[in-house]
Amino acid sequence: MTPPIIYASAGAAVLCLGLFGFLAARHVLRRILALNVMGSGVFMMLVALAARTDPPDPIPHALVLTGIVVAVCVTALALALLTRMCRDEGSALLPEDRDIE
Amino acid sequence: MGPSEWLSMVMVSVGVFFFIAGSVGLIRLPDVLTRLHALTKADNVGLGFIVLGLSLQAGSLLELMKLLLLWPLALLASSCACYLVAEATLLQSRRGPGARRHVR
Amino acid sequence: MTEFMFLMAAAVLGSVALGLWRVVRGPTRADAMMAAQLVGSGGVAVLLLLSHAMGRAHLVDVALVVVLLAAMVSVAFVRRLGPVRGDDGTE
Amino acid sequence: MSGDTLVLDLVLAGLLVFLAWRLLTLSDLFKATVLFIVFGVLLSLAWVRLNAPDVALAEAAIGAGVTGALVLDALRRLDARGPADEAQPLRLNLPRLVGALLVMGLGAFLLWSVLSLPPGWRGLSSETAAAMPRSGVVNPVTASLLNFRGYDTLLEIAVLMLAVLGVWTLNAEPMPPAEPAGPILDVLVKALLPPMVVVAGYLLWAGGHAPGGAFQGAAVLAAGGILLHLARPFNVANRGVVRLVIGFGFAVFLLVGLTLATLGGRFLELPERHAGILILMIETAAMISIALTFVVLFVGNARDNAGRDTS
Repeated sequence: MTPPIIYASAGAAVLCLGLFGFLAARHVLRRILALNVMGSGVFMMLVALAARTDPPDPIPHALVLTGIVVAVCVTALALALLTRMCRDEGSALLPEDRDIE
Repeated sequence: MGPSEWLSMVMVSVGVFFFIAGSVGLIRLPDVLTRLHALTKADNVGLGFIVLGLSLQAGSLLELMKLLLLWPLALLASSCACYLVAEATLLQSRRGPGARRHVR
Repeated sequence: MTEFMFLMAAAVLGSVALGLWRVVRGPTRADAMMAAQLVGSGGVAVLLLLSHAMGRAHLVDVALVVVLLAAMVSVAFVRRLGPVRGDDGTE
Repeated sequence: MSGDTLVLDLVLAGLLVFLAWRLLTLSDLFKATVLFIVFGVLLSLAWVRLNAPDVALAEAAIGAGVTGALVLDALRRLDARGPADEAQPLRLNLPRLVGALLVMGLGAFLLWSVLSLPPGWRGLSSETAAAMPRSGVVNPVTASLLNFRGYDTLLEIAVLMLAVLGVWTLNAEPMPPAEPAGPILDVLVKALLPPMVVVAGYLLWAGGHAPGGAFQGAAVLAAGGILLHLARPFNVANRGVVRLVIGFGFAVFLLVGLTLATLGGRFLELPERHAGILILMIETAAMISIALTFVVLFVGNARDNAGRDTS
């Protein structure tokens, strides 16, 4: 048990939780949160595996930095889409989820 | 270990004690305002002790300056945030428990 | 000394985890708003302790950023999810 | 590695997994959002433990700060149209059970692949270390972002511009009514804005030799803008000046690349002698653009203070 292994395993768990939440949740805001959580899991695995050498491999760090910035762009756009859908259709669920109870 | 190291260890322990006290207060106290009070006061004092303890060990002048800048900033931010949350709570309760918050 | 600082950092992290119980439990939204303060000051304390324990002075920069951003998020909580002023005619 | 440090790592990793689970299963979306922000701050502690301070800075500023403010803002807009929560968010039925089993299989596969990696694998660290003297900076992450992987960063800034275009086009966010800021909030804004600007500038300058850089600085600067907007709502309309500033960073980056290409080099291949100053130039322009981009993503395209529909 070393820190990289601990965080990489936690990252795999977080990735899976996020993926399941993204597939299973109905409220679109929760899906957006789940997508972010899933991304964080991927980042955790990347950075944890880069930390096995000392000094750590900087390339995954740069990749994750790019990923964080792209994730916030995606989140902002998705939230704007969600708010617009909610304004036009009065529901925060996707059309195919609305009639299922 | 020299006396300054002992002193900073003692200070850091006191700081951590305040953090734990703050969390216990957050769990045990009965209403929002008292919990807010416990959290803000205890965490600020705890952070202050930790900053003091670590500034005894600071390696450079720049690091020391950053550490001593950090605590007033944290104090200001968290006391203002505490006031704002308390104000929001009071506004909410004045409107009565059954009043629905609505956004125009 | 190093080990002591790691243990203290773990203790602060544990107290933050304790406080999170209240955030999840509620009952009011104000309880959850305190999370930004809790994790702000707790996170800063852990970062400072780690900065000393891991021997990396630049972690103090991360702590500074956390302080500033936690303040911004606290304000966002109150301004976006607190009660709207003037609704009851008292303001 | 002694046992004491392992305690911290185990607590932190466990807390992260717990938060991810709770924020997806709590019925109240408001609490889920709170836990999401907490998750971001604790994740930046994990980056610190993994020796990735650049990522920690970005996570604290962008992942927890800016994203958190964005989600809180969206939550308020949804709240106006009925309760934003679900009774039982992830109740298991047959399709979800199948999904859960598949995801668990994926998790087991990932875990197996992590544990079976050869221990001596060094990734690209030796190649990066060999190329560092020619990069113009000392911080390998900055060198990688602005020099070795210039294409990626150029397109990343383009993605930021596209997101702004999308938010403007959707025009989804009529501005909420301007609530008067109390005196305490005014004091807080006045006291916090100067340190935010100073810290942003410091991070930009430090990026060459220590953790920091354009993206982290921009996020802190944007946090200042968002704070100001929260206290006294202002308007960043879709006007010429705003578009110009948002495109500025991309334009400077592209111009540097094209100039180098016409002078006989290759596109975005920074010459060794001028790499340091070119990187600082690109980063300064990018920081200004990215900061305004984040503020615009938060403010949206509201032209009208009364909260009326502007479309």
